[in-house]
Amino acid sequence: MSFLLSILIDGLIYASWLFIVSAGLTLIYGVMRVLNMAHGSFYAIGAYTAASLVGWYFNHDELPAFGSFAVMALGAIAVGFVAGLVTERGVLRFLRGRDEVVMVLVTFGLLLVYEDLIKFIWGVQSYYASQPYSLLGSTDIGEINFVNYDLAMIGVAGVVAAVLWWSLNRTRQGKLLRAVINDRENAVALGINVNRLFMATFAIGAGLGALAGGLSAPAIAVNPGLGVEVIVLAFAVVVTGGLGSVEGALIGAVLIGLARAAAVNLWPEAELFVIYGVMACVLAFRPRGLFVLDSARKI
Amino acid sequence: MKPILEVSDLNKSFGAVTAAADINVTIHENEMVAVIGSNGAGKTTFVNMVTGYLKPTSGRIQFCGKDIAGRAPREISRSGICRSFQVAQLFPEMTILEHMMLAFAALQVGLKNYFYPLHSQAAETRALEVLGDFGIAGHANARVGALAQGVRKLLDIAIAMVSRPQLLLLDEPTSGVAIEEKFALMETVMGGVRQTKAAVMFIEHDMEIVSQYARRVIAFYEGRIIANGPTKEVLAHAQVREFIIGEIQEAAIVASKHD
Amino acid sequence: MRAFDKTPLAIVVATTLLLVGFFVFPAWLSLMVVTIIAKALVVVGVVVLMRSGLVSFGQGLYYCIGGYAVSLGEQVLQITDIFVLLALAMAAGLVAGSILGLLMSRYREIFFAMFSLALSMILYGILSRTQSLGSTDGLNIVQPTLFGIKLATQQAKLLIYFTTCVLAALVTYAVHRYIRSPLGYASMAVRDNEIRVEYLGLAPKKVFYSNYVIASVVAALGGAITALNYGHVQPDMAYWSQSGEFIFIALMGGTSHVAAAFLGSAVFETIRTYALELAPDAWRVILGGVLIAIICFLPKGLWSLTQFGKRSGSSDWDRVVDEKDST
Amino acid sequence: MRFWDKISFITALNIVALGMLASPPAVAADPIKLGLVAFYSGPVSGPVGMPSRKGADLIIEAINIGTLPAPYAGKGIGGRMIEPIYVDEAVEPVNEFRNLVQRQGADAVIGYSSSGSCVGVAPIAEELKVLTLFYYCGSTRTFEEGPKEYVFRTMNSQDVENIAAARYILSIKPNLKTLSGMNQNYGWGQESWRDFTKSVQKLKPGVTIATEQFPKIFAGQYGAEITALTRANADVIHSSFWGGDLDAFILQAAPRNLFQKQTAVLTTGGTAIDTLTKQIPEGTVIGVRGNGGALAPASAFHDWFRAAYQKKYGEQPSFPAYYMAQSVLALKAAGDKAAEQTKAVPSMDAIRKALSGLEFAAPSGIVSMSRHKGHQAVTDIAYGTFKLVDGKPTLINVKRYQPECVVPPEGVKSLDWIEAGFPGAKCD
Repeated sequence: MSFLLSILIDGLIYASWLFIVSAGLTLIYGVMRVLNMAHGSFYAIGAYTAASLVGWYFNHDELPAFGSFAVMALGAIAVGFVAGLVTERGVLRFLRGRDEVVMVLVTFGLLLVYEDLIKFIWGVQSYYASQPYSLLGSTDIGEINFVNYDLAMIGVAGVVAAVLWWSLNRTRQGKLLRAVINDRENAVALGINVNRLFMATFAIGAGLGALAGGLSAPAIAVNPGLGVEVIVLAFAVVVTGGLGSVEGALIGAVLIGLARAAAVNLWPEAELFVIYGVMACVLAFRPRGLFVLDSARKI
Repeated sequence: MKPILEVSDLNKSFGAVTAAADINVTIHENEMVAVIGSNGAGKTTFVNMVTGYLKPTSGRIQFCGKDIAGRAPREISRSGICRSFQVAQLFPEMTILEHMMLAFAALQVGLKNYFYPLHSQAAETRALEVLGDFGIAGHANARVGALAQGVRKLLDIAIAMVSRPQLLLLDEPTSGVAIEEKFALMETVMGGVRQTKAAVMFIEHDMEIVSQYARRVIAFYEGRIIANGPTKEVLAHAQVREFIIGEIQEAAIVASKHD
Repeated sequence: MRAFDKTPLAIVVATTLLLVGFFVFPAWLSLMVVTIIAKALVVVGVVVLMRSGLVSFGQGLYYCIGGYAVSLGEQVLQITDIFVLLALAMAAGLVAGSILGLLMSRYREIFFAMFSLALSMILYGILSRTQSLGSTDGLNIVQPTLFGIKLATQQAKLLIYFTTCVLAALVTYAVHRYIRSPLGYASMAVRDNEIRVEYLGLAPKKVFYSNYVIASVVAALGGAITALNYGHVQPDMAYWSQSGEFIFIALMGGTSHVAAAFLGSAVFETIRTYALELAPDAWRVILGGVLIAIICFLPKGLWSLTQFGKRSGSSDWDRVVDEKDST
Repeated sequence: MRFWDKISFITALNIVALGMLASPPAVAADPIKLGLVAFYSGPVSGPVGMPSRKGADLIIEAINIGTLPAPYAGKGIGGRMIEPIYVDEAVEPVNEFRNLVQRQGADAVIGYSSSGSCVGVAPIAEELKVLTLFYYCGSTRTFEEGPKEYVFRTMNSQDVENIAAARYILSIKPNLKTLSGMNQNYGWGQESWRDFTKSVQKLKPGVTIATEQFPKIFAGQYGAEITALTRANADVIHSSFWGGDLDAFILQAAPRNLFQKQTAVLTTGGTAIDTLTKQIPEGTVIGVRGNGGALAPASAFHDWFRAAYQKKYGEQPSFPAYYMAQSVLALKAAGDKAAEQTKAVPSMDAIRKALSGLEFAAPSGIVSMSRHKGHQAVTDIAYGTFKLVDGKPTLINVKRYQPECVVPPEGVKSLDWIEAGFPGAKCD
């Protein structure tokens, strides 16, 4: 019993992280039809920002330790937001309407460029932001000890999901966004200012990616190449869930998170390919993922 | 006249929405039939079912004595029912000639030949011949991306004629074409089609074209057939006048104001 | 009135020049030529798929299969003959492609891309986990023989070089013919309008399937040549970034002609190796920048540069030919 | 061709040098173009690539201006200056090795952190007949697959580290019963775990394996693995994690008290003890892949190295810097020896021959190229136990395993040697 419970908790912790990483990715795809590989870069930028800020924060003893969470998260979001804005205005704006796969390649190019820019700014040495990780202590669940920071990640993912759901369903801007996600031609015909919407979506998506990086920074050594490792995982999640669907990303993250946790505990050899195995299985039965956006083509 | 297409008790629903109900239609050899009805009345759904794009929920479709309901469009095309589309369905990066040659090649060798070139003198001659029938041979080497709507429509129909079908279904052949060009276009189409003696069923909104070209009219309303008979009778039918012609004219007036 | 197809002549001339080149080139250049051609062969497959609207983010799967087929052919089956090894690799690609093609031909667009990525990552995972296949360190490959004759190093290099050039010429010509066959046109047609193809009486799935299998076989051949050329195979050949590189090259070159793959591969390899040499700390910026610039300013790839001169100031007749060339 | 030119050139110099008799070899000698290949980008660059590059730069500079401490003397390598060429290992190392040698004209190459690179590069180095020194990669395959003429490795191979780790853990925990493993799922991780477990089980039959975790390299998130390790509750957890992955593992394990309950053996833990001092619990076994870094024995050379490194870069050298320095020094030692023997500016071939079987001094002690026909280095292997002394990270209970104890005899494959029960091993 406690065995299954710990798999469930591990799975959910991993899923929370996956969801926060992929929420922005799927949002951007839904609205702009850009499968953004540079999302990995935003993740890395978020992690570096958070690590730098936490380092700075804990050098000032007079500041309350708990404030580091806010500094870390908000700083990451803000920097990610700006990076997203610059990327959209500086490059993607000029390539609107190009083939989806071409856009994957463009953002792959951006990923390469960002990789070196990050190296240029932060160098290649490791950054640590470990203080916030142990700040919340740990809890025994069953016979296993879990870090409260990790458990809190489940809550954060829930909040991100709720905020996204609320803004998409209950706000005017969100409804416009949904209109674009569901029927692009019509939305354009209705006179929605696509330009502004795209800009905002991309910046928010990038901010979410950076938030994910920022939140994971305390538990890792922030190193070059962080973004590249993360992006394919996020792809697997959003493709499994159904591209462009936030609900899909949530379900996909949970599915993959649980599958990985189960594999680690029951069949460690499979860890290396279980994620892609889940994705392949889902696609084999539902060729467009779990939550499908498009309807059949009209003739 | 021998019946070639017999549709009986055909139904189609999308979830809770019924798109076609109890459709019974027979088309005979060499016939000219028009299908009328306002937008969303089920005309295109009907054509889509006959040509295999949609699978009927229930009912039978027999063509030349064979049941074809639910078959793949390519099988139905090969068995002798071809169609054109409301919006011409073409390949923007290919030339008109290549469209025709591909259609011929599809008919003859299918996908078997990997290394035999598409372009050949013989294929070209044949293609130009059909294009000539539809009056668009002059554009043979133009890519369709650059062509006017009328030419695209004609090409769309010409492709359908390559296999010399027994039954040709035209989905709004004159839509998207300027009013003053509609008759000329229809003339060309019918001129081309007549060469083959195929039966033609066409969906049309312009009643003048309907009365000029159709010998029989089938009227759709909310997924059902409300009238089916000789052109004059159907066009004079009270319900048809109220539900279909009236609506279409209103829509036309609204549309012209918008323009 | 039909235009004379210049491609076969161009292939013969280019191949002859390359063959002669071996005796003139410095050793590193000859090896680079083989590298370029091996990758270009995989890219030819990517281009064939792209022409039908499918972009494979997992072509590394077959590249890797081809490479490991050579290595295992040597170690397990004790085959050393170069032609048997290459045939073995192509057969492996054919078998794998024919089986997976049944599944993959159901997928389109980004889903095809992601599914192919998943498959190649699964192979990567399996190989990385298998210590008997060298795990991530991979396997080494000894020099191939020719009809049972052992060769000196230099002779073996010559053999690999010549075989590569000649095979590439044959593949290029075959794919060039294929692209102009009805099936080749049907491939372009399914990309633009699958429904219409269906109504022409063709099965789009079969079109996708045959493209997929062709792409698998040439990718396996490319992998086999790479294996012989480097003398080493690693699971990295199936890693997603390797597949990404192939698409990168395909987009760089363009998809309008088979030869574009070779142009793209040559430019890519040159930029990368010199960027690495001249700016070891900034080669990613250079590569990424070049990619974005090409996509922005040359949407049809580098190949469109070769078309400029012809188009301007040529006669109508030429123009028709040109258009045909680039369809 | 170039090669013969060089020989005749050197012969000419030789005559000149003989004319000058006892004076050191001519200063105007041909420089050595030295390829230095390591990860300068990507996840490996921070923990391994950069310290390596710094270590190389420091030593090369000292060689070229002649400021190396005793036993080294003189400028250059037997009079030949070093011209470094840096190449990033992150891109197709096998292919770029050829370019480095054939196009950029490197006379010798030092480098390669990844075993995959080494396995692939070795046959090409042999083919191109270029002196190639592997400075960091660990796989035993390179030399076990066949003798090499041009390829050397200047640090210990992975097997030796893990045999020593097994001996160390049994010496401090003689009642060990169960083992868990946490290793990256690639060659290095798999082989480390295999050699370690087999060694422990040979030395103490009956030890069982509780769980073996193999997360993907650079995965970064190890929550589920830590849960599985916690549940398995073995006496000892072995991990060959390195760099960022090791840091992440320690960071995530620390609040869950994993290493308090089970003793961890971190075979490359030496890089983490200064940065993650608070997270590593006392009692954790730390290795440094040999005897560099934190476990380097005290010596004048060592003091010089640390001071010079600190002065140049403002930080202490981590062990990859030691092993890179070791590799460059191997070249220096061999070159000086060749120059001394022939009284001439040494050719690359002479350097290569001098290197085989050579014993030379490095900041971490004496290195002897005594294994695999003089091509594989052998040094002491040190392990220690982590302890905070006055708040400073310290390694106590340090044991240095002599080569006779942990290195397989010549001609015996390490796995065979382990499985045979270490015949001929001489331990104190």
